[in-house]
Amino acid sequence: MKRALSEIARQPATCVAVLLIAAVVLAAIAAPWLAPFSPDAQPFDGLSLEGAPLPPGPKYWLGTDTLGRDLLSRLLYGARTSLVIGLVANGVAVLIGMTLGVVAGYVSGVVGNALMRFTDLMMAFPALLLAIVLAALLRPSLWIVALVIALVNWVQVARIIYTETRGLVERDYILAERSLGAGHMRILFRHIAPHLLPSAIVWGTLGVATTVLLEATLSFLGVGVQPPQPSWGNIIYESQSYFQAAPWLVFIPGAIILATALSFNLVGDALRDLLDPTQRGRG
Amino acid sequence: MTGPILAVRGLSVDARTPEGLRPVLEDVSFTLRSGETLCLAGESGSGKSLTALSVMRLLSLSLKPRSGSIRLAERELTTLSERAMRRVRGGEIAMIFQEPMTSLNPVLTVGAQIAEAIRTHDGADSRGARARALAMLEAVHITEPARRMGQYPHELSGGMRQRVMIAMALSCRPKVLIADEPTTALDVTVQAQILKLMRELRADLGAAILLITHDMGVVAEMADRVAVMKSGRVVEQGSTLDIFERPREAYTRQLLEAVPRLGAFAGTDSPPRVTSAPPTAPSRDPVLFVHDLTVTYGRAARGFGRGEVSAPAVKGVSFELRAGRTLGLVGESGSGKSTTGKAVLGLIPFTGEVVIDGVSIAGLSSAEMRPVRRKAQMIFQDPYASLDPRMSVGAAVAEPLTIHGVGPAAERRERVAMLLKRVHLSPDHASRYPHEFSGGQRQRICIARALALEPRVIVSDESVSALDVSVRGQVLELLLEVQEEMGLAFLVISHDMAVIERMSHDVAVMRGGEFVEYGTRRQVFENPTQEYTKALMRAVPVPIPRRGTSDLRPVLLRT
Amino acid sequence: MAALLGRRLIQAAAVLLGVAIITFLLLHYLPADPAALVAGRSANAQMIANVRHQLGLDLPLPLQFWRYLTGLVRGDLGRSYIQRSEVATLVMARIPATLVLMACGVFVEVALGLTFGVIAALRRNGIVDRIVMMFAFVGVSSPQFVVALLLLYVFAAHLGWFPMSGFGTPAHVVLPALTLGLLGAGWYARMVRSAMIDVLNQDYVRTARAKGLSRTRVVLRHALPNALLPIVAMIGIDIGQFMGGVVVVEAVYGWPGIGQLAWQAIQQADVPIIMGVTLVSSLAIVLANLLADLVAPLLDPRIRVR
Amino acid sequence: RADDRSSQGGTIVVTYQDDMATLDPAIGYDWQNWSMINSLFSRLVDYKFGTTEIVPSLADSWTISPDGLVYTFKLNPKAKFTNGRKVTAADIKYSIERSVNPKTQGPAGGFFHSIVGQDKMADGSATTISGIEAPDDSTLKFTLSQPDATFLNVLALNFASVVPKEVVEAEGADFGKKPVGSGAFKLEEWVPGQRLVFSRNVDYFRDRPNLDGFKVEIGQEPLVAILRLQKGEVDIAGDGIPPAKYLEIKNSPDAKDLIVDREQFETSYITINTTKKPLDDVRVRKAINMAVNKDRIVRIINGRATPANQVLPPLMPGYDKAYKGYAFDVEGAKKLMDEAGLKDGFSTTLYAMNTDPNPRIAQAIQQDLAAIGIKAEIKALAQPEVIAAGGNKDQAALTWSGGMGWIADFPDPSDFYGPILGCGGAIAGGWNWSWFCDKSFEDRATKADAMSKPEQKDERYKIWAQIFTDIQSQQAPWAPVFNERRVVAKSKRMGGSDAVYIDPTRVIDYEAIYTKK
Ligand SMILES: Nc1ncnc2c1ncn2[C@@H]1O[C@H](COP(=O)(O)OP(=O)(O)OP(=O)(O)O)[C@@H](O)[C@H]1O
Ligand SMILES: Nc1ncnc2c1ncn2[C@@H]1O[C@H](COP(=O)(O)OP(=O)(O)OP(=O)(O)O)[C@@H](O)[C@H]1O
Ligand SMILES: [Mg+2]
Ligand SMILES: [Mg+2]
Repeated sequence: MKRALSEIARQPATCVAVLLIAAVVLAAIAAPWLAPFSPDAQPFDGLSLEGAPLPPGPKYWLGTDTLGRDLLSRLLYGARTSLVIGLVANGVAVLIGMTLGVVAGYVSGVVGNALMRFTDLMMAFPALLLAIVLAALLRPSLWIVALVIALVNWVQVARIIYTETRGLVERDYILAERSLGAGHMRILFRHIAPHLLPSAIVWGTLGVATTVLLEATLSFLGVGVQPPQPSWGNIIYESQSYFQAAPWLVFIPGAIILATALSFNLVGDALRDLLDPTQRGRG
Repeated sequence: MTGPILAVRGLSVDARTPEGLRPVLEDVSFTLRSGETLCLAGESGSGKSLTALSVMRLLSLSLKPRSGSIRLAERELTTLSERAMRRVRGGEIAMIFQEPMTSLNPVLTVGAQIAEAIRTHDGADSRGARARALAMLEAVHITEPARRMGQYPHELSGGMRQRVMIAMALSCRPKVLIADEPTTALDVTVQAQILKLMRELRADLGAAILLITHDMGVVAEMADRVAVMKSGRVVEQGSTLDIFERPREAYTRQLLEAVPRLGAFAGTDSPPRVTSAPPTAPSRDPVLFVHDLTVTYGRAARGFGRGEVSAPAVKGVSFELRAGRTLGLVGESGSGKSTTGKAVLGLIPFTGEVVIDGVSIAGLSSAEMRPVRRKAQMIFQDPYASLDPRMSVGAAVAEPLTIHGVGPAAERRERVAMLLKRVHLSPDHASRYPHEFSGGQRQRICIARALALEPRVIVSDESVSALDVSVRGQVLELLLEVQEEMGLAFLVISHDMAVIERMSHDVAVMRGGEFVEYGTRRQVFENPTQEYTKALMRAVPVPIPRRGTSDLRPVLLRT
Repeated sequence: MAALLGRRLIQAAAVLLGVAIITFLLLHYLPADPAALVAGRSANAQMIANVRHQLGLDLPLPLQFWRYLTGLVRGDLGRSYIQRSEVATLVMARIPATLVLMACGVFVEVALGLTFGVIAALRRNGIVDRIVMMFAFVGVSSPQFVVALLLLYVFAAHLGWFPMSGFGTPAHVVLPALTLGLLGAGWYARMVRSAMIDVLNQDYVRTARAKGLSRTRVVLRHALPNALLPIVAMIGIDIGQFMGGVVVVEAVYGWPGIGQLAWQAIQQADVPIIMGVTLVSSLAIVLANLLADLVAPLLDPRIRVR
Repeated sequence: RADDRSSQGGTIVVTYQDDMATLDPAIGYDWQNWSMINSLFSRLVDYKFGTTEIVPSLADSWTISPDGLVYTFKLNPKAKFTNGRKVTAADIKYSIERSVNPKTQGPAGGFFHSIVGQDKMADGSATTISGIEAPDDSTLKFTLSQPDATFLNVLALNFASVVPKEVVEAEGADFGKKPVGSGAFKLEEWVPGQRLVFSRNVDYFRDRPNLDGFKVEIGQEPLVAILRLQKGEVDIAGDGIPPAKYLEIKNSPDAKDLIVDREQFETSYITINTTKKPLDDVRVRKAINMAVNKDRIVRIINGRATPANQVLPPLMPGYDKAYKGYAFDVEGAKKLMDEAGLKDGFSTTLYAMNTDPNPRIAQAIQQDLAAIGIKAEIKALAQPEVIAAGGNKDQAALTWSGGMGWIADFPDPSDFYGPILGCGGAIAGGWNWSWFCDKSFEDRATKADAMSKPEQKDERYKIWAQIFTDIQSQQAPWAPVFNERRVVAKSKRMGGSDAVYIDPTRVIDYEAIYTKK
């Protein structure tokens, strides 16, 4: 642990990233206290007389959206939704992908094959459709959208992990483990899974931004968070066509999503190096 | 003779490490005359390869030359422009690498790779280049050269690949040929051929050879002069005869002693004892009994259910092994040694009968296998590959205990400490990771792991061939030691006759998946019945300098 | 080889059937009543019932599916509820455009991905590497709609280098392909980079350099082909991920492809079209993967079936 | 304006986002194809451009029997289909029957309900409509089951367009893709997903249209369409100006040349499901009416509408100027909620279409309702799903009609009653999403429609006005929010009065618009 901290301390970029993530998490938790306005309040003076959103100013620091709501407050509250999506949903997706990929790669033969075919099917399957139907059948909620995203995003990961696993199982030390009488579970989780961590981290962090944006598409189709509940994704989505008339509505949330995702990416890389003992004392 | 073709003076190289620059080469100097062979000898990690790479200016970025001069004829290479240097590489100085398996590009045909070299340097057109490539393949006595041109590396045997490497290296008639352990990865028989080939070619082309090896046998066979390296320095330099007959440095002597001499133990039935432990009374019933073992790969669905049924890798092998005794399994690469080893431990599907300590393991479920596994363990060829790089050494050694739920964590920790001591490592190494150890140490770790469960049988697959001579001796000692103290039965797999001779009571010679000869060590070594066995023994390089260049031994078996 | 191909084809068919079944079920639960939509605003119960019968929506579900399948075999995808013309023709009319777009998109993606991936790998951990990876990341994480509009404003509306929308001339495809490619390029750059770093540490690269080859030749002829192996498999997977992007890009640039058709059909609950588009895109994805599997051996002699 | 002189000829470019549904007059029933179908085909009677005044078209003249039950038309002999054949009375009979025929799967059937025998045709028990007779090629006679003041309007609908039987039978279901009519234009080319090209019908029997033709480009994102329009690549952006671009255009110097902004027969409203607790309580419905802050909603859509206080739009005959509806009065609303015993409110759902600006408006409404303790969960879905929800008695409680707002098929108040407030529409899959069905009003409605004599016109309108006013003031099944004005963006070179770009009945008068000299 101490090592971890010192390692991170050595890379300023990573420090910044960690701080930024901390800030975002804090914002999500403390939104009610930090937000200058209620995220849903549509004050009459939130729009110009013509009904145009207000640019950043003394009263509304980051400006208002097309309903005259305070952008800052919405971003603060939106962090809650988007963190759940970007971390939980995305995380679950990676988890499913890894598990299936690893198993499919480890148990060659019928089972592995079947699993890969299933992956193919999921890959060929129109996810949006599933989303729409779910939207209509279930009461839309953050967790539904998380579910859908997880269902959609694991496929690629599974594919990648699968190929990697196939490479690993040929390795000598796996054979050594078997000669020691290690069970499959042990080999899978103690000796193969750890080696997949790097790719898992890479895909996980790359997924943060994409899922946050995907969530917006889904909300538009009626799945998941419904208005007025804010999420970074749908803040952009709602007003993406305004990017000329009201650039702040697109570029501020965009920048925040990007920054957050980038931070996770940086931390992820740092983490990867930390968790990899073979990196120790290497240049 | 004229002045030296290659002269290295005061070459020093630093390695960039997180802790800063660490010298890896210190003031290395030597000269090389055309037509002569200089051997760089020395243990692993002594800086041999780095020296070679420095000459080629191919050091990886993490390495930084500090000082020194490298002159090729009149030209100073260290200050040469990259373009000019490119003309030198392959054109005037060519290099052969240690690993023929990985040194050729898997997606290009052999022909293309050789022709490429020719075109870059002699600006020949593609047809001309291919013609000369073919000629080179003929020159290195490869079978069916025309066909090889169109083949890919993976379709060739190790020996062939090394021949291709040589053909490629010599294709532009370089003035200097640097060969970095050209034969270490090869069988004795193949090694003999490659060495012969190099001698011939040197004679034909009059190229100077800088040969890197840690095998004094090879040195004796090839070198005119020798430079002995140790931890980045040349400690001794001189004519081969002087080095062998009047070594000045203790280190040099140590190297020479470490070299196993075939026939050193002639006239004894069992390997000389290394401990004072009372000899275990040879029990009647075998710890390992194998009858009519046959293994065929490719049955089980591999990859996407692909996998053509191949010819059996092991056919009808039978033998038995009693406590405290060792069976040596020798044979050329691909003869089925490892397969046999894996099969008797039930690591791969097989047919026939295998009985370990009274239990027949044929068709046991992995659950039923567990108890048996405690009795039989394996030590692999490549210690690094057979250790999980992400697992601390302590955990690795404790692994078998954990798997078989032996004792509480605390007790295990003690066992691990004890085991590490047992293999002459210090217990506080437990928290380190494999990549932080030397080859020899890694192999010790593997041995400790194998011993953890106090097995009755140990299969050791090429356990020492990856180590260099000095270390090799120690590991062998260790194995014998534990055998005598614990009354273990060993199945020792090696293609190195010397190792087999040193270790075993009985010897089986394998070829094409079958035992061609099987008997006590004495029988097999002192009057081999099979021509093949004789060939194997003859092929072992003898660490006695050869005078003149005429070839004493007939070279057998073309690859 | 043939055997392998045969098996994969069968698997592909199975996958498609699976997709068909699931999609059909989902669409059945789509909370919109086609009959009512078709019958229009001023219809009475009687008329709606008539239409429902006409459309065969009053049959039991399995029978409906069976009908659909049998139609499918005859290459008949049914008729659109809204457009009233044959789905097959509608979809076919759209396929070329989308194929062009995708081909160009993949090209951009791979071209950019390779170039920058290789550059990053050669300069690894250097400033160039950092910057390239940074941009790769931005590419991956930007909302495509905005990217599309930005490109359109800058290069079409203001600079007028390219037409703003439509289809036909090469000039038309540039911006859409670019938009579509930029996103994926990020992924590729990343993967190519790591693959390249791997390969560059291989012995045979050292051998190539020892031969005295120029750096570019070493990279292009020896390193790259080996680094490509894992990428090819990715391209197969990618087509699936593309679909989403295609919808957005086609909408913004008025590109007459499947994506627009699909999106509109979804917005109008035009079940037969959704069905058809789904099947076609699934087919595309399956074929793409199949192709990847078949191309891999060409690139890598080691996995050629002998 | 000086330069605004009609120049004969010229072709223009029109853009839409969605693909053209169909050009079959018996089926086509949406914003996009309505005006094109209208220009491809001709009907017995038509409207004077930009007005609601009925004028002869295929019919040179007609007579109405005193009892208002028999209409007899004399056809224009010059009328020809674009395939060269003369238009006969039989064609018209066939065409209307086709519209009613269930096999056509068209939306039109209901409009012809007053013709004798329509019902039999509609339920498939008859193959012809007995109430339509063509004694000779140039005479057509309709017999009605009861007097119908709007009958001529019905005959002016696209659904009454004349189609050539032989072509229809040849093309079958693809007639909508290869239409043949007798209108001002004919379809030259249709590239699915890309464009439709229309050209002037050279032997059109009425005076030739100004344009030589027009090209409809589809799949055009509205934002981009506007950009292209500004660059002069596009002449009419059919989808109007997206909210994101509206203010920019409106405040640009050449706005007056680019924007046509005109009232239409439209009302956007919130339907309140009168069968769902607690909305079955009229006090709650009134409270909702009072709670909605219409001014703010209008501001949200940049003032592109005028707050509405009643069902009928101001243009519509029968609009009750005296009636002021429910004023915005949160306190009053709260009081009503108290009386209804809902002091601490209730929660419900509000359905809305998912295209901008409707989700935003829905959120504004949501906020307003919250102010009186009604917690409305928003379901923003695609149009078909909203329609399905609304047309399902126990699903949608509140529905925001925006984007699907009711636009009259013809300028008569009755059109705002039948399908959306009458019992006829209160069926599964129907459009009466308030599920408001009140016998007394039904009777008053039928009575009103029976007054078909021209001289009864004004009286009839008065009665209708009373009906709607009473519905709102007594039952309040709707919360009317605003009457949206239609905004069309056209290039500077386009000429013609605003009325022909936003025609009350045709949307765009392709026959009347022209390019300036
Ligand atoms: N790229 C590198 N970065 C840092 N140190 C290195 C690097 N390559 C080699 N070394 C160190 O330099 C020393 C000499 O390495 P070298 O490969 O020359 O040994 P060698 O004599 O060739 O051994 P072997 O017989 O195993 O090939 C070793 O201690 C090694 O750890
Ligand atoms: N996993 C495998 N799948 C298919 N064939 C294999 C496999 N492993 C080995 N073989 C084949 O079985 C034969 C025996 O291989 P084996 O590894 O036992 O030889 P070996 O004597 O151990 O050689 P070496 O001395 O190089 O280790 C060889 O022809 C080899 O190609
Ligand atoms: Mg070396
Ligand atoms: Mg072996």
